[in-house]
Amino acid sequence: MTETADGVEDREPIPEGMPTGSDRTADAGDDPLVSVRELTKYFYEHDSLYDRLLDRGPVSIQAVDGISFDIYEGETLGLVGESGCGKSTAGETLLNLQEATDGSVAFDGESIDGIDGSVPSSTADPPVGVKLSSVLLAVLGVVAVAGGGSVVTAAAEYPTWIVVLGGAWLLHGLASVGTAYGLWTVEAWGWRLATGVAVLAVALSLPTLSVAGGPAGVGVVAGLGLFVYLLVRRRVFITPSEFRRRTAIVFQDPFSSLDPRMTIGDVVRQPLDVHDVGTKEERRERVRYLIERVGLSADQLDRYPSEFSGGQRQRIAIARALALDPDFVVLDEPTSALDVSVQAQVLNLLDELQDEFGLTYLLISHDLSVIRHICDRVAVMYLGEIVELGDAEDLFESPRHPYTEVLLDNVPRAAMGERERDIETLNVDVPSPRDPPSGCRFRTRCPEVIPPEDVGLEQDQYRAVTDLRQRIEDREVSLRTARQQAEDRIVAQELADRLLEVDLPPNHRSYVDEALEVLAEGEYQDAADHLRERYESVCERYHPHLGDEDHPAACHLHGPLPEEAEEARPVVE
Amino acid sequence: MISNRVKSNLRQTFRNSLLPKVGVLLLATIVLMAVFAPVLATHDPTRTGYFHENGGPYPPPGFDYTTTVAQGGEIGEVRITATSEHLLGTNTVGQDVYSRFLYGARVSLLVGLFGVSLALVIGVPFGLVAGYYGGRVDDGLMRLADVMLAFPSLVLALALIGVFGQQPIRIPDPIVMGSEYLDLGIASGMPESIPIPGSVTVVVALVTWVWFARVSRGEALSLRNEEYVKAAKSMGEHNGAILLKHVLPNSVTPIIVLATIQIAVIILIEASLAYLGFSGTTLSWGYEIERGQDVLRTRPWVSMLPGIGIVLSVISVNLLGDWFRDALDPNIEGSERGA
Amino acid sequence: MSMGKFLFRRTLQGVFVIWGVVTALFGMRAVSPGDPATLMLGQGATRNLIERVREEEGLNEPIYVQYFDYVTDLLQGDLGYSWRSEREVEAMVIERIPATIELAVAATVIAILIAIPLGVISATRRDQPADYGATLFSLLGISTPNFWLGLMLVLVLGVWYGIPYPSLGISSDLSVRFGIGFIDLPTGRRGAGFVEGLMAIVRDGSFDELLTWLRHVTLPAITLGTYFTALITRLTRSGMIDEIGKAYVTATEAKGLPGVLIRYKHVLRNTMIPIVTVLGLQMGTLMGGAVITETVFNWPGLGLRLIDALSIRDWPLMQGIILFVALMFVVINIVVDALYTYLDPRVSVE
Amino acid sequence: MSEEILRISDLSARFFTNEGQVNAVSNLDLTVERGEVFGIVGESGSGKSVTALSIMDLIDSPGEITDGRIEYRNADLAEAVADTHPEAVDGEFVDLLSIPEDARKSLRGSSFSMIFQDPMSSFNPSLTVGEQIAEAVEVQRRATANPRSTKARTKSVEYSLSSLVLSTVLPSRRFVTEAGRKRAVELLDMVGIPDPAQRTDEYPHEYSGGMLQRAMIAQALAGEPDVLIADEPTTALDVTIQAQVLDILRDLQEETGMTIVLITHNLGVIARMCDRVGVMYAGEVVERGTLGDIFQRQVHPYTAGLLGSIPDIESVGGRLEPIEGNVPSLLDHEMGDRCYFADRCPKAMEECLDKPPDISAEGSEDHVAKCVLADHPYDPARALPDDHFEELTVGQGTAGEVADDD
Repeated sequence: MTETADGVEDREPIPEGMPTGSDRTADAGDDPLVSVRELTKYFYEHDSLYDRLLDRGPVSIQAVDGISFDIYEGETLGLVGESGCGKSTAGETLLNLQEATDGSVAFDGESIDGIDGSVPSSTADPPVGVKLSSVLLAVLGVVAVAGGGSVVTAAAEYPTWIVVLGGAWLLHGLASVGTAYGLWTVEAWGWRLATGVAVLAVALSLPTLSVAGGPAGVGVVAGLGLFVYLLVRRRVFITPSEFRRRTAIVFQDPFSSLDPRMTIGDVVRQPLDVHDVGTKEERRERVRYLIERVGLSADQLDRYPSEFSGGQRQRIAIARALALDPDFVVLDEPTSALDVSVQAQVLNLLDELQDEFGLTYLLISHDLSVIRHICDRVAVMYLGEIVELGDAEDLFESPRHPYTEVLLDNVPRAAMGERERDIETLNVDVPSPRDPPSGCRFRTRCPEVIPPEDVGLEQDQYRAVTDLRQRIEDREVSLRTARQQAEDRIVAQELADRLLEVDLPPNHRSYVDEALEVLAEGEYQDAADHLRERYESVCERYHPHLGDEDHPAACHLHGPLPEEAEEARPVVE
Repeated sequence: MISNRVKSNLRQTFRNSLLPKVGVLLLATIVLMAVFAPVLATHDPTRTGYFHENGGPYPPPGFDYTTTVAQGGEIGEVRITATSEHLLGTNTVGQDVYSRFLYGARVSLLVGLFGVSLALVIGVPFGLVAGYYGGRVDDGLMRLADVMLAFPSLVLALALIGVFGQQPIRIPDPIVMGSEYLDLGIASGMPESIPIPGSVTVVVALVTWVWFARVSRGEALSLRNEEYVKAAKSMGEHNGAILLKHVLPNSVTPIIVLATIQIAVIILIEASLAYLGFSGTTLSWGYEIERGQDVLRTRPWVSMLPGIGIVLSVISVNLLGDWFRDALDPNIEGSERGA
Repeated sequence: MSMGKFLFRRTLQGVFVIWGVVTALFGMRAVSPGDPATLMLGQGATRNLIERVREEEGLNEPIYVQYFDYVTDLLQGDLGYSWRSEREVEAMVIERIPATIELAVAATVIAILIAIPLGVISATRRDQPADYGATLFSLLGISTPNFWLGLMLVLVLGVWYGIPYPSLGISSDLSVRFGIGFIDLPTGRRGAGFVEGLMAIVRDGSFDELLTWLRHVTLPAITLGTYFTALITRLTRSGMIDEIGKAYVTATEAKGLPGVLIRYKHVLRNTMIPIVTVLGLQMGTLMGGAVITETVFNWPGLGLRLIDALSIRDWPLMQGIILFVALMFVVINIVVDALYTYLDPRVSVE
Repeated sequence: MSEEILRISDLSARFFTNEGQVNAVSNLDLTVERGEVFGIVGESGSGKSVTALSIMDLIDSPGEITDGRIEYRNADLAEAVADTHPEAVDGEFVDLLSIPEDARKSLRGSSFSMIFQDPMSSFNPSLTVGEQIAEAVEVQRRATANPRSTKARTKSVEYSLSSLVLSTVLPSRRFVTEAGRKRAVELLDMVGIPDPAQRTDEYPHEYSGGMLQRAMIAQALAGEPDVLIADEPTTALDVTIQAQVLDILRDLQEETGMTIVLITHNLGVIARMCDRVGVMYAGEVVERGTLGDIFQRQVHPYTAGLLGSIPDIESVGGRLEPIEGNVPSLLDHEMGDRCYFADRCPKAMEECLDKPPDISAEGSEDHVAKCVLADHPYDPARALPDDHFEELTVGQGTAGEVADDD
């Protein structure tokens, strides 16, 4: 945020010591507003009843695989990556719009996992822990009712209350079991109800302790136990409602993010209605204010979304997100569906609103220019993992991960001289998240794979051999075609002609040929093993981790190599 | 519930093509006919014995026939001609065909309407919940649907009739004087209540609900991934409220289209059941066709007229369904617009 | 996944469906009014006899024992005995299968032969007279109840225009059922004569029998097939119109490919993919239609037998027939799915 | 190098929709030179795709080319149609809109070919990629297999229904021959698809988006076209894949010397690929010139606005300078008789309201702009008041969608 632009005057003065605004994180001791740890989201395929009968394990799609990052108050964190890298899933899981498979998210220091009301998805079995705890909950419910029942006999003043509440409690326990087994979902009221019941059970049992003795004691203990248990299990000290109030999201598609059957006034008012904020008049005022603030006319409140253009709809979506005056907003590709001129308007608007409302943003985008334009810090995602995380300035000026480098390099610049700029392109496609590569996930495309020591091949030759092995491993080589094409020549020879696109030094060539001969026999596994023996890279064996330094990159070229490979660390040209 | 855009599409399609106009006109006629059957009818449709003095039923114009009679010990041939008293003749038991035609429309339409309503009430909530929540509820629904589909609907209907029996429900007729609950008293001399095949209505709903469940499930399944549903989540709206506020209103369009088409299907099933003698009421076009079948060669009109009634009412409903689909299906609109 | 595994999976799925059907049928019988023993023995039976039969048939057992017995019997291929004729249900079902299949196949063949060309013509000459004609035809086709259609065909062709149709002369106004079909057919043959017709050709080169069969089958097949012809015409038309609007068709035009290839090799092929599925699902309707058509024409198939069984509440026979029909439906749909994977490469056998 | 191959003048295309007449393209003028990459850039609804489809003669009902000439330099064609349609011929140029439809269609594949935005939906999902490319090869093989008669040059390839039916039993009657398949493999190899011999038997869904886009390029090259029209070829692709595809297009263009008309909304892609550029707005080319003319010496405020809207990846930006307002309505009755950009233009003056401005040269003859500023400098005194268009802009939001060409 250097002062290069004209429009600075309507912005907050830039605080001292913040030349780029990007090192707010440097305020040591500042607790993050949002803290994500090992967040994981898998989707499951082949998860129907029949699949289970046929005993085929569900296939997992590892959309998000253990990402961790912090977002500090007032900053904008960018999450950038290509389509299918899991960035949008990460954003939705973070807001608990999809159930996380694993990991935790803390908002303002308080854990938010387990909030009811996430969009249910047909996942595999719930974790054993959830199952157990729900059974436990149900048992506790029974015990509490039994306790409550004896209280009834002892102190006849409260019979109806206790029986009704005990019954409700029991129902809730059953409901939780149902939820755990995916039969239905409990709304947030379930949690509230159960907590209320626990408190009431204790309150009702206590006075009768002297009268009923043992049974009432069971009631008190069970009630207290349940209450503690609920708190522990949920770890929710921030209520779901408060969390929803303090967070918001803006989606990519302005045509699907507004219900076509609601007027835009209703759309913007909806969050206020849900949380029952203010009087009718106050709500109307708030809606008018918001609509005008995002640059539309309050006269248009009665119109339907279809009467607006993409950019205008995105403004409405932004107004809706701001209705409850949230602290944290996830912006999921907010400008990707817009034309450039409109994109610029929306970006400016977001920028102004951030200062005005004191917002913290998580900006998810595939567009590196947009990311650079408004983000303070940036996380780069590849195949469900964060591969690099750093200050925007640092990351764009001196990327450390080869993927980030390629990504930055490949963006065409709208400037003269772009035709002459040399670009390094990747020639391999993104692997499937169903079966991500071992070790470093980028290794199948990486231009800087670390070859085994002393292999003596150029990077492109090494690349060719690795690609060849990859295809053999994936069974992507059709021997039938090769046999047809070979006609009277040797099949292995034909395979080499077809599959090897660079010349190899003789000793390597003969080694590869050996493997191809094995392949020609139809022994895929053996051929792949043969090649792996000599050409396996450290990138393939060990998964690189994101360090915890200032600007970490998950790459073996940087972070410390796994110990076993330490001595084998080669020099890369 | 219906958005302006949908309305304008409906208008546009109606204006631009002939078939919807024909359908609406036809359906309006049939509905009016059914509603005002007691007014329009010339005879009590249940009264039998309107025979020619020589014993045969009256033919409608153009269907005069000769029959043999014993007259004073002699056997002679008598020609029986149409009479203005019975515009469309009488049937084999001597009931007025025209009056029964009008009342038949009532039965067909009422069974269609009630049957579809019942199927909607069963199918839509089930489908929406299954599609929205997914998981085991959904799995269960789909398996149930598989089983339901393995029964041919007519065969299932027949089997269910075996279970429920053939219970007609008598509905008081407000048009007729002396009717029990609401007496508009426009007509007199007609039955004060009409029997509609009650178990058939339940059975057709049980046979067709699964289609509503399937369609609304599909809608809910796709709508739950719509961003406005996610947005509602993100502001803390509960699932139940989302189902009512967002999912249901936005699935209405395809459900309406399906309901219209299913009315046509139900009218046909009802006619078939009545034809096979399983409906429990004789006041039905299908039953009338069966009745005329045995005398098809000599008294063809008995079967012909009710058949025409069925065809016209089913066509009109189908035309309406086509109109809705053409107007409301976004795919079709998209392909017209593509540049 | 290989084709074998796919078929295994689908068969397993089918077994579950059939189990569901069996359970549903059992449940219906259990809740249906009327004492089975009484139904079995007729009104005149003594209390003692009824009680003995109840005991023998296990009707006094608790419901879950009855269910278990029923399913066990079915698993052993025992469909039980007809309550009325006391013949084995299995035999009663099997002897009626060929005739129904002959009728259904004939109807399907007629439907496909007429409907697809009609649908293509209708879609490619949109808003021209041919299209209007086809639209009107298909609208009438899906709106006409087939029993009435059958009667009207007989009336118009046979009675008014005097086109000779088997057995028209035999029936009289007073016959209980308007017998048009098989009163003049010799008894003791399988099906309605198609196999015999073929055999006669092989045996002594005579086409007479096959022609006789053809004369018998024509009207019933048209009656049963009209709805399908209309349905497929509509599906083909709207499917083609949808498909023509897709981007790949524009891309194919941009290649300069001749129109015939675009229309048939590309568009029609892709149109057929969803139609095949619909046809599989509509097999149920075909079976339902067959019940009616067989009743109208006295066609000696399963449908006629089902109606007979229903009218005298012969549950074992009814269950046997419905079970067979469900089985047919499941098998046909497995075949359709296999066909689907062949037609649409996107749907791998997974 | 500066031989013109395509001359489009005064082209107008209209769509007759339920809402009214949409002027998707209005009085469009541009020329494309042989061997260059000509870029057309614009936002959605600016008419750039309709322009491409017009050249290919792929505009379907309810759209129609209502006016103008599309002249294509092809001596053979000119000679072939000179007798029957003399009015269409101008030297070596032939006006494509005045020759019979069949002749126009015969140019598809061999003279013009096209690649589309979304490769997944532009291939038939139920035929193998190889088969579909071989079809394109076959069309050209059959066209050139005939003796070079007049007829052969102006008639599209014939293939009758009976041949199609026969081909189901007689492999020799199939449209696609073995030679065609072989060529398809070569083409796939040319665009850098690894192991093309095997890939040719795979179906589109087995390809990734980037691969399929390359396959589409291969298909477009089957007829060795003079002009390749690429309609948003990389919009549906990720950055890394986009770089691959652009690379291939560039290499192929250098190798074969074909002409490319590249349509995109991405100015980065334009900068990377193009020699000359036309900027489209509301169905018109508002400015065209060399890359330098557009990026450095632009005259039209829209061009400047477009450039100012892009966040820069090279430096941390402050505020962007977007064009205010929304994409205008292209409905005929809402367009008015003025410069269509005036309502969003920061430099709108009174004369902008008179009538749509003429195209006028600026600097070189090649650099032209449809703007009064090309002739007069900006005069703040005659500037329109800020709220001049206020009442007009409210509620015209859907306009852009009506003729959405993406």
